[in-house]
Amino acid sequence: MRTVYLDHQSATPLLPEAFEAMRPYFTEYYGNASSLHQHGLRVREALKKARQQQAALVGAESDEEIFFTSDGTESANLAVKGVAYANERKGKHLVVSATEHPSVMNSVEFLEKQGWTCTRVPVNAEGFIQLDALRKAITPQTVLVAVHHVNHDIGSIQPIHDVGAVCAAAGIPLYVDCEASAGWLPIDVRAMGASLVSFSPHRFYGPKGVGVLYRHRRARLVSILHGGVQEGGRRAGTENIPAIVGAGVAAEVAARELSSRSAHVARLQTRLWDGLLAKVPFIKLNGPLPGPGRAPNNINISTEFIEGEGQLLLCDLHGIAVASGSSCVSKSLKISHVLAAIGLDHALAQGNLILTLGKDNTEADVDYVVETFAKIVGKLRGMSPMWDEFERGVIDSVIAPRGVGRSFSEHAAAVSGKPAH
Amino acid sequence: MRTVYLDHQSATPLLPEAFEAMRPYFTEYYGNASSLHQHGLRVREALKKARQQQAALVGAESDEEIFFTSDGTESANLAVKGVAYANERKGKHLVVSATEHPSVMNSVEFLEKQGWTCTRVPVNAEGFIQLDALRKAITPQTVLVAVHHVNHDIGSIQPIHDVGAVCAAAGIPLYVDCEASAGWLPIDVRAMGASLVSFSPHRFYGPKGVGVLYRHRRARLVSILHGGVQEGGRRAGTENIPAIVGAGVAAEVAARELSSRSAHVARLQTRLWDGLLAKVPFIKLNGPLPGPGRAPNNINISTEFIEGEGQLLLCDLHGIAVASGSSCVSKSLKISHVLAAIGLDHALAQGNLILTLGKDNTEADVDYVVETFAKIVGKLRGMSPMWDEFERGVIDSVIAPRGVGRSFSEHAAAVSGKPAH
Amino acid sequence: MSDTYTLYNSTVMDHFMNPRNMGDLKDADGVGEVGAAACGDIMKISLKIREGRIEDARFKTFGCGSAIASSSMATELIKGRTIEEAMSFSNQEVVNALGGLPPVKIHCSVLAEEALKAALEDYVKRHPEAVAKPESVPA
Amino acid sequence: MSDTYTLYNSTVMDHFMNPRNMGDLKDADGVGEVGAAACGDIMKISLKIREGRIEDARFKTFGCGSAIASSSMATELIKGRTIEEAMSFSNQEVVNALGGLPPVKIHCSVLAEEALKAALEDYVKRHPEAVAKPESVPA
Ligand SMILES: Cc1ncc(COP(=O)(O)O)c(C=O)c1O
Ligand SMILES: Cc1ncc(COP(=O)(O)O)c(C=O)c1O
Repeated sequence: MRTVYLDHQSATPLLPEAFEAMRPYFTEYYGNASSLHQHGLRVREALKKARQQQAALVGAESDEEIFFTSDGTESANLAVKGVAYANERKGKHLVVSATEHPSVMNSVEFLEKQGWTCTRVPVNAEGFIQLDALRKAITPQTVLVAVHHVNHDIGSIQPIHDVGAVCAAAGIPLYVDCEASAGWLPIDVRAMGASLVSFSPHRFYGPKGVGVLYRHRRARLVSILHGGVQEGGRRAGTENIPAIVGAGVAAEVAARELSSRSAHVARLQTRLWDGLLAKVPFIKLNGPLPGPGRAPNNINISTEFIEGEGQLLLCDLHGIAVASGSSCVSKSLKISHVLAAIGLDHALAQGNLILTLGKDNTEADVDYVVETFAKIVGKLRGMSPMWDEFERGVIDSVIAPRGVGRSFSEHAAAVSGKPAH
Repeated sequence: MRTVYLDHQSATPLLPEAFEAMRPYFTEYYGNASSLHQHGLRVREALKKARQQQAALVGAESDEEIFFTSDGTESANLAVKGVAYANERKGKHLVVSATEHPSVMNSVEFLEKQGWTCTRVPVNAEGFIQLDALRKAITPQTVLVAVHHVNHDIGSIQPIHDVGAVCAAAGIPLYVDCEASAGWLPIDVRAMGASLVSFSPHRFYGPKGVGVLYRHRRARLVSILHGGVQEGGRRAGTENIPAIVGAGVAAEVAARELSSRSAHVARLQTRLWDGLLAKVPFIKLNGPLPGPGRAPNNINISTEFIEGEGQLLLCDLHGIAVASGSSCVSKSLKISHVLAAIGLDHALAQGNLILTLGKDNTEADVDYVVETFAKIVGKLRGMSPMWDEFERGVIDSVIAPRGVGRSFSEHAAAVSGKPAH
Repeated sequence: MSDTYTLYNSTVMDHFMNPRNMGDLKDADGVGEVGAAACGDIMKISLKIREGRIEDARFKTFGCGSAIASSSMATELIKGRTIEEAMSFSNQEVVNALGGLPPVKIHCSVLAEEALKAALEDYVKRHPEAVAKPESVPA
Repeated sequence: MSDTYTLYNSTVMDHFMNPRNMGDLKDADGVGEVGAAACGDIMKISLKIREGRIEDARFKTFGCGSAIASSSMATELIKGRTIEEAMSFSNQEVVNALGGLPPVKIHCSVLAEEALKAALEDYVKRHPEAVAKPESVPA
């Protein structure tokens, strides 16, 4: 059986050259970077080089603007809470886009419990932040604006330079979560006007166990994990040197191969969506069309009348690894808040699948996925009462309405006695 | 030149078998544990096994009581803040020993800024917590007592079962930082009466990038890094699977070899201290004598009339890696708060050196260290105005007073115009 | 499936991949369709009932793997039972027969129970005489 | 020291490992001993002064590597200078001559400057005539 990995937003394999670079730091150069002897001093040099490699990837002025954390989540927590706590006396209001990753959203919710307030700026149906609403959201109490570069679920590339201009005009620091773009789209922290930028090398073939936070040297930021004085006092804890070294190599390679990798996945992206659209009736692309508005590695689809987990499991049994934003897939039984924020019908959100391409995927992979997925949809629709009811004219399609029958949501509400949302 | 690594409290080399276990998880089994497909499910199994290995090391009832973080610092932050926030409505008072690691101390300080209060329970001259003072420190508002198992600087083994009994009688959850003991001393979380226990496998030949937190299933604990629902919702962020797998192997090996490793380093510890005492005049062991009150891998000495960083650097130039709690070594220019807490004279704190043994050290290593260190002391004393002034009777020794001359501290205050403390 | 990792145990996976009694029953005597407000799943069970006994059962499910497996297993379990027996059917039977479900998925088995009960109710509405219980023994 | 990693640059390391002018001066004309309240270091500089010029200098230091190197370098730098020149000696000279110190260690060079000034003051106290400046030009 062919195996096709289409879940690069969840994990990527480590680059062999990154692994080779890491190897000696496990058993040979195992020192603690805080130590003043050979073993410590040697890894300090490695740490400095790794900082330079990350700085180069995102156009930071100096390696001193790069801080290492344990992952993208911690970087996001540090950016949001670290700026909020640092500016507490100035004001306690935050502005975020409605489709930020949970690591931002839930950090904000935590701060709300501690007395901060937050405005969530809506996005349009394609997932783009509404700049007018952003402008209006900023108050004299605002101390941070957080808008991600690319949405992790639907691939929308935010108009981040415009967002940066709005923040610059208002004099508010901007934090840009670049987890879904770093390594795939060019990033220039200065052109973005960003005071803080976070990302995770494990999204571009680096190792797990390390996240990056860029901080402009004038942005105020305090530590959220307290202890020793590692990372300039902004992140206590023994540095994960091997991972940091590997992440540096991954960043260097990503910078070098960025345009070829992106062009490659962009070609596959178009082929994938075109193929699915041709082979699977009642299917919808969530987020912008492939092109300048969408990350080149992401396809997010909703297939009507069937649910996402079943699609995911059957894909897996056919060797295809994908993700889903359906409520059945999430432990909280809620659909992805991103799909809710773009106003996607609940029925379509239930039938959601996220396919993310990588540098090693091929056209043959894509063709296999299209063909296999069409069969899977057929099988699941054969089991679905909704498909049957659609065919019998009891309910209508959301994607291509025929004007016959009630909506899926009305139907679901009727049979469950409660609204489906 | 012989090289002798005597800084095992800062870092240990990774076990080759742990490295081998980790290897496939970098490039082959690279899935995200949250994914529902093959790649995710496979690493979930690895994660479960790794939890069982940690649970076995500390006698936890179930692997569901084990949470993975990024390091010991994060585990300590999670234990302190996670319990404080979870019990906020019950009370806002914490009790900690005065010699906790900065990751605990600084977490507490952060909470103090947010309205909590904290009582720091003093220790005696050997670093043991004063149980009467602990008992008195607990109030109806107390929601957490934090007492470490072994002190990281001076190796004192706290009377943790007595501490546990005090907490149990008061009905207050006890958090025990076992970073300096795990893998070296037997730990039984239940016998300790601990609700929370933290430690870091990188202290017993596991990889960097992973910390462990044990939480008794009835202890209330909320997340401090917010985002996804990893680690049962108590630690968001992509799991560092390779490190977690390696840490599991390290825990298994540590459990198996614990008594032989401990017996080995205990023998070297005695040899080291006996040797130093015989060869170096005016030297003091900080913390308890080698024996049941002291961790078997730690020697903490103060050598009078000379400063610690110079000792450390000269040791390094002779191939010997050690640490120091002297103020010149810390970035904050402060002596270790542990040395302050045991009431060590400032002059002796300045001359501090921490030597921590490991399983691969040998008797020949120890003998080389003793011999070399005696020479280093001679060289530095030759450069020291204090040694000269001691010889001329201007100042007296703290370690072996002759009743001639003023104290070092008086002298330092006189020449600096300000008190040395 | 030898070295395949699965989200559910092998029984659940088997019922998901090879569902039993999938489909509709022509001229069903009772049909129940229910939805789970929590997750949005929808399940439909159709029954053929002869002489107070469930002769045949079919399901259709819009939902996750464990929802499909739960409805498959539920239809297997209830075939041959009397209406009375079926009325006291509990989701726990489904869970046990499946060899367990992840905690977050237990509600799928509840949905199967509800779909079955809804189908029975539909049958009873159409055949009130079926529950007249002439032979019931006083408690 | 080829593939040795060092905390300080090679000049600092050299002055730490092979300190110049270490020791005391018999019959010194001026001795200064100062302490840094911040870190607890103590530095002592002894001077031999002939005809208004520093003929010889020695140091003893209780302190870290950079404190030892700073005092070594300071004694090197000031030998041969006139008292007046030495009076305007600044720690920055030490830092420059050492090729830089880590930010947190700059205070070591300040201590060297202070020890030198204290030694000069001691000399001046003993020899007030030395600073009568008969030839000084009006500003
Ligand atoms: C946009 C975005 N931000 C933050 C994160 C969290 O990063 P990590 O998984 O490295 O903790 C993710 C993870 O997928 C993400 O997609
Ligand atoms: C007692 C103690 N607690 C906590 C820590 C912090 O752990 P880590 O270095 O893994 O962040 C240390 C580190 O040395 C320690 O000794």
